Amino acid sequence: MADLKTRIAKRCAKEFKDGYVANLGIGLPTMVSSYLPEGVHITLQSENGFTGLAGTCERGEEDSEIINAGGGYVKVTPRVNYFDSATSFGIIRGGHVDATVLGAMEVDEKGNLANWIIPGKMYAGMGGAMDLVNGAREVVIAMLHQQFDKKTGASKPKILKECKLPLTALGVVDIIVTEMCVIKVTKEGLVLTELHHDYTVEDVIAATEAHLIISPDLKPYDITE
Amino acid sequence: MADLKTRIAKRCAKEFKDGYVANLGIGLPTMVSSYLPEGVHITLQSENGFTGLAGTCERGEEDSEIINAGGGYVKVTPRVNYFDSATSFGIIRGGHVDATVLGAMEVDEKGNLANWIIPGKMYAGMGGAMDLVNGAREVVIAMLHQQFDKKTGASKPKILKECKLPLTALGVVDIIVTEMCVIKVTKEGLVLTELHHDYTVEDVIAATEAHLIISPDLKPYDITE
Amino acid sequence: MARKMRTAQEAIAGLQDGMTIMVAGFMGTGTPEILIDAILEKGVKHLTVICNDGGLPRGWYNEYDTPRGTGKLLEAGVIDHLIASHVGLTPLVGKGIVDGTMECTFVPQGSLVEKIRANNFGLGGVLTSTGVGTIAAEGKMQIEIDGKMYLLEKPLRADYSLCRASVCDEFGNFLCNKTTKNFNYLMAGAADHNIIATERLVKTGELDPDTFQHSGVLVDMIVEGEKPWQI
Amino acid sequence: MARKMRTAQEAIAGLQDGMTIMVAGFMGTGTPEILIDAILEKGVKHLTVICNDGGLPRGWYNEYDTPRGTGKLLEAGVIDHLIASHVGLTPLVGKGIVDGTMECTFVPQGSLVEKIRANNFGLGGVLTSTGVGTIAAEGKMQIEIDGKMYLLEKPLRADYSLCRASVCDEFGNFLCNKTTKNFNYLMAGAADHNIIATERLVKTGELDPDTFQHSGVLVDMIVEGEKPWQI
Repeated sequence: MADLKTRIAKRCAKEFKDGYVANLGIGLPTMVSSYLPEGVHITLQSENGFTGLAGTCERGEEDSEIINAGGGYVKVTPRVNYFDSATSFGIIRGGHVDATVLGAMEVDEKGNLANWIIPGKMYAGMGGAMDLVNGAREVVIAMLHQQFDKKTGASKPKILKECKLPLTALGVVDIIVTEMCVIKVTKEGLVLTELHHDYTVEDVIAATEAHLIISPDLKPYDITE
Repeated sequence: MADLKTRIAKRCAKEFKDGYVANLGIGLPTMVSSYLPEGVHITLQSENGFTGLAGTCERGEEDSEIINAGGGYVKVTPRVNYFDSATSFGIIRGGHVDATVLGAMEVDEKGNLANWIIPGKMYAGMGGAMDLVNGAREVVIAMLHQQFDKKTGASKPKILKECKLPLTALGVVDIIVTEMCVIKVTKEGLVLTELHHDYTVEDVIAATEAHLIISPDLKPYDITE
Repeated sequence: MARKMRTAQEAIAGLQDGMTIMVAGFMGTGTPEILIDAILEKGVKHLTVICNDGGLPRGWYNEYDTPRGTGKLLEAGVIDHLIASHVGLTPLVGKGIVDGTMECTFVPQGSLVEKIRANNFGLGGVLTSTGVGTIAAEGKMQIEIDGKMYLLEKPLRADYSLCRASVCDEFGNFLCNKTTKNFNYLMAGAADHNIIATERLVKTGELDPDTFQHSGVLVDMIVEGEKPWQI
Repeated sequence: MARKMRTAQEAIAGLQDGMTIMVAGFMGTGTPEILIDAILEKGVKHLTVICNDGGLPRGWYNEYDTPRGTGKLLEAGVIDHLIASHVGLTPLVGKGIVDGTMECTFVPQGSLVEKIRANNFGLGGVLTSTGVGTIAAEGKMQIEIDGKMYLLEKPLRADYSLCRASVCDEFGNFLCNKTTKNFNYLMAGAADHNIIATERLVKTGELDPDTFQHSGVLVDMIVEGEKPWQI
């Protein structure tokens, strides 16, 4: 599982160009910054109000005036710049964040995204997620291809014909990176563009509820493991 | 004429309370700050981006980084605070300016104001005038009661039933101070509340096109000359 | 000159049961604790609170931590209605909703920012694509412009705003260090009564005016005595 | 890291006849003169210029003064369309309108600010009561909310924004002294290509980050060599 997540993070990292400003969700997405290609340096934005996030603090290193969007104490780079929440969300909504990498509960054929609430269960609020996916120039979904149910041991698709959960946003997803493959969201629908050598196209189709267009130019999953 | 303008400025100054933030138009309105009642200290806002305007500079005193809204080099008070134009107009539009004093070409019974353009003549643009009269809590019009025509020697009313010139804003004027009187704009119409001892009520009515309600509590023009 | 200095008690003297307050800060960081403490001491109840989140719960980072900011108000049960973007760190909100003791309205963070700014800066509202097609659009006017759909986000008002400065002068010009800025530069001025609690108070004119990042015109009352958070 | 340092010529190399530019500054103060000079040197024509005003005309304060900022572009006759709030100091605009050599659109200053900010910050527009019932309302959508009428002010876009910093670091974090802030903190980021000309350039990390008042994320290119205005 950890290996699969590392694989996904490595592939996501390939989406970044030198100089990108990026906002990474918690968990798997945060791992992406560890696998940037050589020569690619990015600036990480934290929606509570700064660019120049460097990483989490060890105990004893904390500065009580520097937290990230999760409320944790963090380290910053020399080019850190602090601003208020209006500027922070102006940066996010105004297209000044080049890419965001986020997890998802569901994605569908139209690039609709659901990743903030499961009705009936307790929910936390959307925070800045709706703003991020609407504003960032490229929205990368990084996730395991299917949802594993611990009770039943069964897996069920997360890439659907149509999202069932309440949406985070309409038609915002650009690319989906899973352990199996890379899928691009186009006007024609979901296009399978890269396939990991552990899987066949049929494996991917079986694990996906949405209709997949198989790219005539289908390539191997683009990382060196 | 200079005496009349001084009179108007002195009367306008009575509208200010200690601690007020004010924005004064050029010309007569600027004179108001020289006649503040004892114990009344105000903060002057300049719409290009600061509060704490103190006065114009003599030659040799100029700081090339400190200008007022008219583009002139000015002095500032110790409590000066500089900000960008978004904050400046946020302060203006958000009701954080307690009072503005402005001249007018025309005012009418509904408190409509025209003071920015005379069609056919070259015009300069509204600058921040439309924002100021919409945003300031109290809009004080300081002007000579009538328009004097140098060619014909005739005077014609500026306080009209209905403005003829293109408007600066609808229903924004709170009080009109002229050399003759003080007029308050109410829902019922224009109410004559103070009369200068040089004039009779009939003089004011003759110099005014708009219908005037004479306050049952009509008082003498409230300044000591 | 009308002076703005107050004790915390004086500053919130007019705060009554049922009123609406804006609490600056992001998960407690940048929240004026001495004003929150004064509210609890006064015993005000049934508040509507506009805050990015629910602050922090007791023992969040260290086991001896008190709750922080809005988290204190949650623990005391004095919030009837919370308007926030994220409350994942404060389970008391979820519990309050289930128990029926409080209501919570979620607003996307960027929209929350603009709604507060709109009230502060006199706008009738702003149009945003954030939330279109989601439950965040419920009850909001939708406007299509040039083929794109937007939600109209209207201003949010409050009786009091509670902000925190790192340094403030006696006129109310202030600045906030590092990530304590967050909502402090937006909420100051956005309520009918705007209070700044400051760590450091300086005399007017003592510092270079450009040191300050926000305008004292937007501040009505200043309270000394805010302390850095001890980790 | 992708470097942002450019010469003035390199920074505006992509600027073509007929493009739209935002020029920061207020009556010349806070306008990046070295970028304006580079535009004239390159000979770009038929520009649409978004600026608070027309800059300053020749000899405005001292008889030896050159025009300032947008005033230089006016004198050179390279503006087809000016979008501004006030041009009372620059008679060349009025002359251009009468002669039919240029067009001028007046926008209330506070609305101009918000239209630029809306483009920078991804809003579909803002609602303001400023201009309701005036000729500034012509052609604008009007929306009534809770019994009050508002104008919808839509975003203003541009190909390039030309801003001026007093101090800027190599990442583009910057600050503007005193009244030179004006439109600089709004226009940086509001165009497709955003250029800062700075008086002083510092290395990244050389100054306390909180010294800067605006974010380098909004800056694409940085040019050294801006000079203080000589009175």
